[in-house]
Order: sequence, then structure tokens, then C-alpha cells
Amino acid sequence: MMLQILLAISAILFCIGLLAALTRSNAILVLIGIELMLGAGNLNFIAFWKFSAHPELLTGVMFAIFSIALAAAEAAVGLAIIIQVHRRLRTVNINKADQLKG
Amino acid sequence: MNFLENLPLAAKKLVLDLVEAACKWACAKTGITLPDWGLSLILSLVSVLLVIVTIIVVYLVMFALMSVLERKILARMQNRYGPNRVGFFRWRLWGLLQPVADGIKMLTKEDIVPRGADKIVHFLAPIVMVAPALMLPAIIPYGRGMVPIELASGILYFFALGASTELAVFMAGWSSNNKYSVMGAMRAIAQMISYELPLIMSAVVVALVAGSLSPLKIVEAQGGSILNWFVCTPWGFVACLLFYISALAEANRCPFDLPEGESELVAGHLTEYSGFKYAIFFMAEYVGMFAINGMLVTLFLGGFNAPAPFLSFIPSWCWFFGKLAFLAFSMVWVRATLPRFRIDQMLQFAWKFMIPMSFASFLSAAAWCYSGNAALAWALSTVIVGVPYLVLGRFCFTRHHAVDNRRYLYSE
Amino acid sequence: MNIPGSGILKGMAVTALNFVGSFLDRAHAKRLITEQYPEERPTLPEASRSFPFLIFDGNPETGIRCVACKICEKECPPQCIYIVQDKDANGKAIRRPKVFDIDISVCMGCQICVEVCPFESIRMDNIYEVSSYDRFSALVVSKDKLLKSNEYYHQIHPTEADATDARIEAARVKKTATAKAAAEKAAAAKAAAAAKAAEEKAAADQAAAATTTQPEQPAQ
Amino acid sequence: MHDLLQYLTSRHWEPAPEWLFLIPALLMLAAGFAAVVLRNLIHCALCLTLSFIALGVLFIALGAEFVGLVQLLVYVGAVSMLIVFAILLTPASEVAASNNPFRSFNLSRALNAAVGGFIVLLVLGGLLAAIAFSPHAQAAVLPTTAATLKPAAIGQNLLTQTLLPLQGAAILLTAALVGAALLAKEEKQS
Repeated sequence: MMLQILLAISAILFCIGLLAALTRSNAILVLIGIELMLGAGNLNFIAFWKFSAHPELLTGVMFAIFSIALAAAEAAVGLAIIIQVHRRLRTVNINKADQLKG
Repeated sequence: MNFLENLPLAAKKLVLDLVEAACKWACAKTGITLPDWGLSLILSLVSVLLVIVTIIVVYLVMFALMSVLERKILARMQNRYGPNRVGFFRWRLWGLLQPVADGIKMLTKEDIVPRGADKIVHFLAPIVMVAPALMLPAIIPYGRGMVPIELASGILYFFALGASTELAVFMAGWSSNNKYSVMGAMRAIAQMISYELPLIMSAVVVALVAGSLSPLKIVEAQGGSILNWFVCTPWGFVACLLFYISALAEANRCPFDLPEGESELVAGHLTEYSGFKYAIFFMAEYVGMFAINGMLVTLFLGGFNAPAPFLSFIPSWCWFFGKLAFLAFSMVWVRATLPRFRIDQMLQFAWKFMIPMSFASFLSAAAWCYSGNAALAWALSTVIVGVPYLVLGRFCFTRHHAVDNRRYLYSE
Repeated sequence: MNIPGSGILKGMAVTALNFVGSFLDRAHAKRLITEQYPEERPTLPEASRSFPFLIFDGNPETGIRCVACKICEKECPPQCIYIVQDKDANGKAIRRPKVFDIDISVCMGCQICVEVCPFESIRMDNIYEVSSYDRFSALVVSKDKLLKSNEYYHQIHPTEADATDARIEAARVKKTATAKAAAEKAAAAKAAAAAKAAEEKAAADQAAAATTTQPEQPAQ
Repeated sequence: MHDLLQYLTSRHWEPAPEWLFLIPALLMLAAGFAAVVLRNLIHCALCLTLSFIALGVLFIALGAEFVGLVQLLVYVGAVSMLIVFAILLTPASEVAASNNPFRSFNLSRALNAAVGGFIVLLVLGGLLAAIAFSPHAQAAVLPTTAATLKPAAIGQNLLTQTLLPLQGAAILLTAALVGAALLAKEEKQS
């Protein structure tokens, strides 16, 4: 039962992130949503590692660690892009950033 | 001597036994039969609370002592007396009761929240600041058998919690709605992020050699005599200095106290805080400083080990706190000696000197571990660490920047 | 070769020596120059001044120099002096103050009252422990508190007091001299006047005699 | 000395009850939701950080203390600070008035929110149904023996089985560092 609860929590967190990514138009908030979704993914990895038949293989843990590292890189690059977009277009609203030339 | 060594543990056992006896007596008296898990639960809670209360009391006493001794030591280094007035009736006690007076003053001051402040964040910032600071000391081994929490990845715990003070600094600076606060907070965050890298790198060097992230294992690896302490190896000496400098920066101590530099930023992120909240910030800063010094003792100065076997009649926890006191004194000493950095100097120092040096000490430690022969190990690791030091020290800071001629708007 | 970082060590050595030295050579005058105030009091320099006081010679009742001329009251820039002239039983003004108050919370220590006093009676004190819990009445100093002996003045400002005494003495000498001269002059004048009067009288007598005889002459 | 330690460690300490993990989990959900719907961007970032902290605590509660601490170190120490810096580097007017579909009514925004909410609900329903009825999830309900996570084991694993991904991650992080620095660099006006 505990695994299902954890998975449900992770699903809700994922949907909260999805809600931000779909409905908010501020690029930073979209990025926040993506981070939440990645967190939900990590929670799934850990939950499956905890309840797996062979926890000593560390598969879920390794996935989670790599995912955290990649999420950090993603956040850094994403925010750098947002700052660059803001510098060129004077806005961080993704609906207004619709030009292909900078 | 054995008695002194065991005193803290014996006290804990005594309290636990007393609580157990009291519970049993109360049960017998009232006729309630307490289930086994009930007694066990009570004792578990008491044991946890004992440790928490002890840590908090010890660190607060150290904070109080430090706040007065720092002023006295600083004064002595500047040929003054320092605070020597506050005492008890006609006994002056060298002014050691000054923290009591300071505390009363802080607590009775008006708590001012600026009208434009974000009230919730402004209220939460001191709490976010002090909570991790009080959690930091939990993994430091204070003596034999005196580790509050034995965590396999204790060093990681320490740095993970230490990183969260940045958040509190930002919250304090941003919520005050004051440009000096925001600028001070930004400086503080830039400083903490920059110096966290060499801090963690120099701790990783020790973890590499000791083969463990557990503070207790690291201390045990330095047992025996002073020659086994990591500070007495080339890589360890360099890593220890790097850790010390980064600790100064992380604790916002002089010469890295520019986030709250009074002369240019009023008081940085603390500008809009008064009374009790200010006292909490102050306390968190000092507790954080003691914790990071405790970590330095654990990683490089042999933790609770005596410097020589014949000195081990002094209890282990005395050695730990003695080393801690020396480090705290040395931080005041540095404060009395060095002037404050400028922000660009500070960042350049971090990125151009500290981080390359921490990589050098990492390589040097690897050479130490895998060269086999002791003489070869010494020579190799000294060279690997010494050459970058000389090169960086020569060319990073001695370059004189050409200063542009100042242009005047009106006078020309 | 200059090793990087050696400068820091030198600086640390200096502060460490200060630290140790401040405990060891306590007697050395150059170190720890802080004066522990309530126990150790500074010897004030002679020229130091704080608030004005009134000088009396001998007896505070009779020896008071002030004559209630009110020049200082008029000259005082912050107007902190208040003077009422004394009167005798008949309601005639006498040259002595009945009330002399200085509000030292207003006084700015400018010493102008001292400069303008023609009777050398007001001078600057060097007291500095005058704080009180009362903002108003405790800081208005009345005549009986202001009056201090000339000896006290000699104690706090010896040079200045000597100069003042010399001036008073000179003035007194001059005054007695002028008085004597005036008296002599007056006596001389009186004598002269008497002589003149006698002369005039004699002349008048002569004239009278002449006139008594004279009218006869035109009659002739 | 040894007797005392023996006594203190061999005593039976009551373990923490299992349901305690629900506290950080619910805190995480609440803070995450607040991060998505709040009006002030800084508040959003702070709530996101709280959510990450709660997630880290949840990892620790589940026995993966190394991952939880890494999560705290990376997300609280670095990512949240990045986000905060990014918010402050964009102008103040947008911090105050970020267009929030839940506050100011506007037909296109309302439509946007409705469609987004519908999709999200659909996804959530699907996920929950899958969790509830999947035979795999039901098969794996047996909690295995308390899985402990030794940092040394992770280190071993990183340098043997996952050596290649580790190198890949290292290259990626370096590339991200250089790329982010290049992207965010102020362009010189010539």
C-alpha cells in the first residue's frame, strides 16, 4: 500500500508541475513547473528502489542522482536562456516571445 | 581521568535511569500498566531531547562567551581594555556578564517591521536562518562515544544544511524592501556560492583519503599522534587552509564581512532587523561559525584525538573543545589583522585562487594515496600543491591593473 | 624571493604581539591608554572650561563681586542668564544680585559673559559631572550654587586667576591713586577756591570801597 | 567507557512510525501547489524551495539519505538561488504583475486555464488509475528489508557500473556551465 501512496503523491506533484507548465505564461514559472515534474520523477525512482526486490543494486538511486545533476544543468541553461530572451525582447512572457529573429 | 572522560555519557545514563525509575514509580503509584513500547517511547524521546537540549545549551553558552571574549580579544589586539564593566553588584568579573546585559537589551528592544516589507517572509527569515544553524552541530563527533547522530554521509549533511543559509539571507534582504538590504543579500549569496566550492572540495579531499563521508570514521583515521592528523600532510595543510578561508567567508567573518559592511551597506541584509530578530541572526551566525570550526577540527585537526598518546589522560571532549576554542580565537585574530575585501577582489580570490588550489590539493592527495613510498609521497604531493601556489600567488594578485584616468563631469 | 601570503603572517605577528604585550607591560605608558573613568579621573588641562560660576572674596554674603549690572545677561547669546537686582529695606536698589540663575542646559560655554564682565566676577568652571534625571529645574543653577571662592578659581585656572587678581590689584591701586589724586586735587581746588574766594572777597571789598567812593567822583 | 556505550546503544529505541513520511509529502504537495498559483514570483520561488526541502526530507524518510542530502544541496543551495537571481534580473514590474490566470479574469486566459486544467486532470486521473490497477504496482507492495544506503556503495557503483553515464554527466555539466556563462554574458557593444 505504501508504494501506491508514494506513487499517487508523485503523480499529484507531477500534475502540479504540469499545471504550471501549461497555464502560466511566465517563462520562469514554466521552468519551476518543469523542476517540480523532475522532482516527481525522482520520487518515483526512490519509491521503486525502496520497494524493489534488489535494493542493493542501487538502480533507482543512481537514476535519481543523475537526474538531480541533469536537472541542475537544465535549470542553469534554462535560466540563462530566459535572461537572454529578456535582454532581447524585454519580456519573459512566453506568449510574447514569438519572433524567430532576435 | 576515566571518570571525566565518561562524565557526559554517565550523565546521560543517569538521567535515562532516573526517568525510567520515575515512570515505573508513577505507574505503580497510579496503578496504570504502561505497555513496553510506551516506556521505550518515553525513553527514546527523553534521550533525543537530552541530546538536543545539550547541544543547544552548549552552543548558546559558547555564543555568549564568544560575543564578549571576541570584543575583549579584539580590544587587546588594539591596545584597549574592551568591555570590563558588567558584573554582579560590586564584583566586576572582568565584564564576563556582558552577554546577559546585551541579551536583556536585545529582548526589550522594539521589534520594527518596515511598512513596505513583506511581513511573512520578513518574519520567517530569522527562523530559516537559525534552524539549519542549530542542526549543523548534530553530526560532529565531540568525544569518544559522543556523536549526536552517526550519519554515514555526515559531511554531505553538513554542507546540504549549510547551503540553506543562503536562502535565509536572500529572504531577509528581499523582504526588507530596502536597497541596501537587497544589495547586501546579493553580495552575501555571491560570496557563499563562490566559497562553497572550495569548502566542499577541500572536505572531499579528506573524504577521498579517509575513504568515508562519516565524520566519526574520519576522526578515527587520524588517531594516534599529531603526525596522523591530516593537517600535517602537504595536501592536508593546503586543504585545511582553504577550508579555513572558506569557513571565514561562509560565516561572514572579517575579512569577508562585506555583505554587512557597515561603511558601505549600513548592515546589509540585517539593516531592517531589530531587537530579537536581529539577535537571532547574530546567534545563527555565531553558531554556524562554531559548527564550521567544529567541522574543521573533525576533518583536519584530528577531532577529539589527543596530539600525543601520553596526553590522552585529558578527556577527548576537552581536546575537541580546546581545538575549537583555538580556532575561534584565530578567527578573532584574523579579524583584528586583515582589512575588508572589496567585492571584486573577493570573487576573484575565490575563482582564480581558491578553486584551482582546491583542485591542486585534490590531485596532491591522490598522489599521496597511490605513490606507495612515504618519501616519494611527501615529495610528490608537496610539489603538486606548492607549484600552483607559487604560480597563482605570483601572477593572480601582483598584476597591477592600469587605472583609467578619472573623468570629471563638471570640472573640466 | 617573496613568498605569497607572507605579508599576512607579518600582520598576524603584529597583532599577536599587541595581544600578549597588552597583558604583560601594563606599566608601559604607551599601551592601554584608556582611562577607567569613574575610578581614574583625567587631570583636565588648565584651559578646559564648561559652565560659568560667580566668584566671591572671603564671605559669600558680603564678598560677592557681582554688582547686578546685567551686562552678561544682555550679552549672553543663548540668553541663559537671569539676574534680579537686590533692594534694601527702603526699596532702594543696591549693587548686589538677589537672583542669579544660569540654565546650563542652554549655556553653550562661549565665555562671552566672562569677556564682558567689568567686575571680574563671572568665570568659567571645569566641572563635567552635571547630568541629572530632571531636564528642567535640576539644570538651572542658582546663585548659592554658582558662588565659588576665589581660592577655588585659583585651584582650577591658576594662571588666569593670577592674572585676574593682578588686574584687580592694579585697578585697586589705580583707583586709590586716582582717588588720592582726586582728593588732593579737590583739596587743592578747595584751597584754591577758598583763596580765590578770599581774593574775590577782598577785591569785592575794595570794589565796594571804591564804589562807595566812586559815585562821589562822578558827582563831582 | 565501553560498557556505557554498549548500554546506551544496545537499549531498544522505539523506531519512528512509518506514516511519518506523510508529513513531508503533504508539505511538499502544498508548497508545490502554492509555487504554481501564487501571484508574487519571489513567493513562488520560495515555495518551490520549501517543496524541494520537503522532497529531500521525504527521500531521507524513505531511507535514501544520500539522495535526500544531494537533493537539498543541489536544489536548495543552487537551483533555487539561480531561480531567485533570474527573477531579480527581470524587471520589477513583471515580478509584481505576473499574469496569473486565477486572479484577473480574461476570456483567453480563462480558456487557457480551463484547457490546461482539463489536460492536467486527465493526466492525473490516468496516472492514479494506473497506480491503483496496475498489476506491477500491486505485485511490488512487499516492503523489502530496511534498505540502507551506504555512500561507499554509491561511490563503487559510480566508478564501475555507471562510469560511462558519470563521464557523460561530467561533460554535460561542463558544457552547461560554459553554455550558461556564454548565454548570460553581457554582449559588448562595439
